[in-house]
Amino acid sequence: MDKAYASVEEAIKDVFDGAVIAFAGFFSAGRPLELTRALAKTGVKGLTIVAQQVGTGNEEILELVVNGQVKKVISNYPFPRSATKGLEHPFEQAVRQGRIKVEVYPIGTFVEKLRCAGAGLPAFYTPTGVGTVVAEGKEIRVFNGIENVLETALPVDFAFIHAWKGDREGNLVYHCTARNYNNAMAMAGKVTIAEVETLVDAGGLDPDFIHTPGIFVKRVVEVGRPKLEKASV
Amino acid sequence: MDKAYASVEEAIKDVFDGAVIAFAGFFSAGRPLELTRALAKTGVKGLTIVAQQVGTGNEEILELVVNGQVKKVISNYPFPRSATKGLEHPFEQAVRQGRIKVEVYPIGTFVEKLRCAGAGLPAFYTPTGVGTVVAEGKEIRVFNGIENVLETALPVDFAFIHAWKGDREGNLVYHCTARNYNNAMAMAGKVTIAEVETLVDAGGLDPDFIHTPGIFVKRVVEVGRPKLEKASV
Amino acid sequence: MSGLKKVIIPEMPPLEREMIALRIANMLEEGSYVNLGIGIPTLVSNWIEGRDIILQAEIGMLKSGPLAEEGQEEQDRINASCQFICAMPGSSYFDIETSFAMIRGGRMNVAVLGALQVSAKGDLAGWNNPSRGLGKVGNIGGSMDLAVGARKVIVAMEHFTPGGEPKIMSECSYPLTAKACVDVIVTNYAVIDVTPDGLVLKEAIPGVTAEDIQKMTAAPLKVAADFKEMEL
Amino acid sequence: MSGLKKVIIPEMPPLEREMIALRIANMLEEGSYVNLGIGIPTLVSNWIEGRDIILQAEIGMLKSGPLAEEGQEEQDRINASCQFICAMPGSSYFDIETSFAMIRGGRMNVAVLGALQVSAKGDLAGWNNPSRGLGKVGNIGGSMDLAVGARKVIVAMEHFTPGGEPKIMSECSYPLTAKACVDVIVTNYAVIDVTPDGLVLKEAIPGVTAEDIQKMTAAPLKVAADFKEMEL
Repeated sequence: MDKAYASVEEAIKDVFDGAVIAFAGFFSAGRPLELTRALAKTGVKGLTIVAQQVGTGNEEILELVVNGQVKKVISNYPFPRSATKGLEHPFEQAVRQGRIKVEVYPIGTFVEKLRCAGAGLPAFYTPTGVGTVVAEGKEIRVFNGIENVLETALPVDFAFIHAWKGDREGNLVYHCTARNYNNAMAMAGKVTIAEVETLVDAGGLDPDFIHTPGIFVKRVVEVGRPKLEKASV
Repeated sequence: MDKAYASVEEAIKDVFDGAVIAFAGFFSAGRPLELTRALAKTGVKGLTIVAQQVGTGNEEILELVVNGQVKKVISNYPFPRSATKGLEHPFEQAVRQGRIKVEVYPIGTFVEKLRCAGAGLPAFYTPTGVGTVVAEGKEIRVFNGIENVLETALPVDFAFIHAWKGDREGNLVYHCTARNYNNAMAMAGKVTIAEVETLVDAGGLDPDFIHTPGIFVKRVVEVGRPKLEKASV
Repeated sequence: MSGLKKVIIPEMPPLEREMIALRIANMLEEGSYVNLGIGIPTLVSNWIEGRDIILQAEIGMLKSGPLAEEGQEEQDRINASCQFICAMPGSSYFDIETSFAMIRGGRMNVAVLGALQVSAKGDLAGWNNPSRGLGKVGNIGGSMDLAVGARKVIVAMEHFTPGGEPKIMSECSYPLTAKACVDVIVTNYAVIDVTPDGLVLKEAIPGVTAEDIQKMTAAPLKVAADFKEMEL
Repeated sequence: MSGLKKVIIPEMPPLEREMIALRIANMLEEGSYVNLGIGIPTLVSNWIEGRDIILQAEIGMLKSGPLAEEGQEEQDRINASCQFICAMPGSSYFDIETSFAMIRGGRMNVAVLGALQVSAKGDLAGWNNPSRGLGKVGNIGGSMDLAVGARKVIVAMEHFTPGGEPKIMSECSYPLTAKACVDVIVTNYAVIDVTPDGLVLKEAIPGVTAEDIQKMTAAPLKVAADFKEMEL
C-alpha cells in the first residue's frame, strides 16, 4: 500500500471549492508548511479552515486569507494576542468586516471534536464552557451533580498534517511538541495528507513507537526539514 | 517525584473492601500478574472487577473469584468461549448462581468509558449497541440520521496495569499488543499502579516515545519479565 | 425415533470452512484494511499472502502477520483470538481505544464476521446463543463495534446450525449484534447479498440450484440476474 | 481636565510581577503537577528550580524545562506561549487530546491563570475584553479547560486594570472563562481566598491595611482571622 506522492501539488490536487480543511500546528510547531503553501497557489476558494491559529504564528494560512480563499474559520485561538496588532491584521479585519465567519471553542473541546469524528462518536458532554458564550444555544446536562455542555464531532474533508518521519504506508512519528494536533486531525480527516521530513520504506519505523497508524493517512509526501523563523504571535 | 515501590504488596496496601479495580490485559498479553496475585493474598472483598476476561485467559482474576473476593464484574468478554467449559467454570457458576453480578459492553464502548473517565468527559454517544440488549434502558439519540446510545464514563478506584518499561516518575512504555487496555485504564484510575518489567531512572526513556505519561500513574513497582503459559480461552 | 429428525440437505457436499474463507478472500479488494473475526473469518488470512491487504487485530495492531511458528512465539504479540502472530514490515501497535476508534470511525474497508443468525434485513446475531442460558450477558468482545463500524460486513458461516436449523431467516430470534449491518453472506453453499430489496442469491456451489438454496433458507431469496455457480 | 480621572492607590509601591509569581511559587506543594498560563503565571517557573514540581505545557509536554538559551533552541520544542524551552530527564511529549484529557481529568494539582476580572463567587473572566469589539469570539485557548479541570485555580493578576478599575468585583462584567472556579487570587497588593462565604483577605503587602484593600476592591471582603503581612 504505497501512499507516497512525488509532490505536495500532486498530493492536494483534489481539494475542492468549499472544502473543510484541518491544518495541524500550534504556533510555530508542527505546521504543514509546504502543503499549505501549495494550497495558496491553487485557485480553490470558499474554504473552511480548522486550525488553532489563523495568521498569527501561521503565515501560510494568512496567505489563504489574503488570497480570499477562506469563508469560515473554526478555531480556539485565531486572533493576534495583542489588540493593537489585531486591528491591522488582515484576518481580524476580514472578521470585523463580516467577510469571514468564525467559530471558537476551548482547545480541549476543539481537539476532542476532531478525535470524536475520527473515532466514530457523534457527540460528547464536557464540563468545559458551561456558563460561557461557548455553551450558548447548546444543551446543558447534569452528570454526577456537574453541568456539562453537549458538543458534536467535527469531521473534515481534508487534514493537512506534518510529521517528523513517515513510511510509505502512512505510519507517522512526530517530534517533541510538534506533535500537538497532528494525530487528532489525521483521525478526523476523510482524506488525510501528511508532509513528512523524512520518508522511509515500510519497516523503517519501530512498530512499538508509531504515533499515528497508517490507516488514518491517505497520502504521504516528503518535504525535508522546515526552515522556521520564530513565529510572531 | 519518585513513585517507585519496593514490592507489589506495598503498592496495593490501601486497596479497600468494595473497591472498583480495573485490570489491564487482553487474554495472555499485558496482564498485571504480580499485582493481581498479591491482591488475592489480601483479605479485601466485595470488589468490582473491570477487565476484559475473568478467569478464562486470566487465572489471576480467577483466583479472586474463587476466593470470594468479587461482587461484580464489568467486562466485554468475561465467559469461557466454549459453553461446555463454561458450565464447569467457577466464574460462570458464580454468575449463574447470582453470587456475582455482571455488566457487559462492546469493547469499543468499554474502553471509551474508561478513557472518558480519565479525560474528564462524563458521557458520550456511540452508534455501537443500538438495537441490542446493550442499549436497553439507555437514551437513544439521532445524530446525522444515525441512532446512537448514550454511555457514561467509568472511573475506577484503582487501576492495575503492566508495562514493559517504566521510569521512577511513572512514565510507561508497552510492548507489542501487550499495550491493549493499559493506557485507558491508567487514565481511568484514581490510583493507578503499574508493575513494570524494567524500572529505570527519570531520563532513561525517550520522551518522544512514552506511551502513558507519568501524570496518570501513582505508583510503579518492578516485577521482571513474566513467565507466561499460553492462556486457555 | 422421537428424538431424531429429518433434515433436507443437498447431495453435493458443502464447502469446507477453508473454502468459505477462500471465496471471501477473493471478494477483498487490493488496498483494503480488513478485520477478521474469530472462527471461519480467521481462516481468510491463509488466502491473502502476497496481496495488498492489511489486517487489523483489534487488540491493537495493524498489518498483523501470519501465525508464529513453534519456537518463534513472542508472548506479547497475539491477535484477538489469543494466537501468537508475526509482525511484518510496516506493522504498528497502538492502544485499544485507538483500535476501536479506527473500527467505529469507518477506517475498516471490510469486517468478516461469524454469525449465529442473519435476517433478511441484514440484522446480525452472533454473540449470544440463548441455549447457553446466560440471559442478557455474554461475550460481546469487538463484534458490535465491527458490525456497526466497518464499511462492508461479510458474514462467514455455515448455512445450518449444528442442529440442522437454517441460520438465514426473516427475523433473528437470538439477541442481535447489530441491526441492518450485513452486506454479504457467504456460507458453505451460497453467496447471498443483502440489499434494500431483501436477500439476493448471487452464487451457489456446483450441483446446487437456486431452488435448493431457497428451500434451505428461512427467508425469501431473490435470484440475481447474474446468478452463477460459485468459483474458487 | 475632563479626560482625566483620580484613582486612589496606596502609597506603598505594589509588587513587581516577578514578586506576584514568587508568592504563588511559595504556595505550590512538593509533588504537584502545575500548568502555568500566559503572562504573570509563566513567571512562576523562574521560582521553582530544584523543587519537586512538574510543569505541564498544554501543547503536549510534561516536565517542561526552563527557556532555551540563545543558540540552544529546538524549533519543535515550544511551550503554549510559543517560547523555545528545554527538556529535562523524565520529560514526555504527547498529543494534545491527551494533554487536555489530563487537564479536564483532574490530574493538574494547580493551574495558575491570568484574569481580566474575578467575581466574589470565584467566576473568572480572562479571554475576552469587550473593548476589543470582537463580540462573542476571541482567543480562548486552553483557559476554559484549565479553569474547569484543575483541582486548584490560582489567579495571578494586577489588582487594577491599566485604566485603574478594580478587577475583583461582585459580578464579572466581561465574558466568563468559567463559573466559580477560582480558589485563590494573588495580586500585586494582596492574597485573597475564594470561599463559600465569599472573598477572604489573607494577606496584604507591607504598609497596606485590610481597609485599604477593601477600598481597592469592588466586592465585599472578609478579613481572615490570621490576616497577615505578605512574606516573600
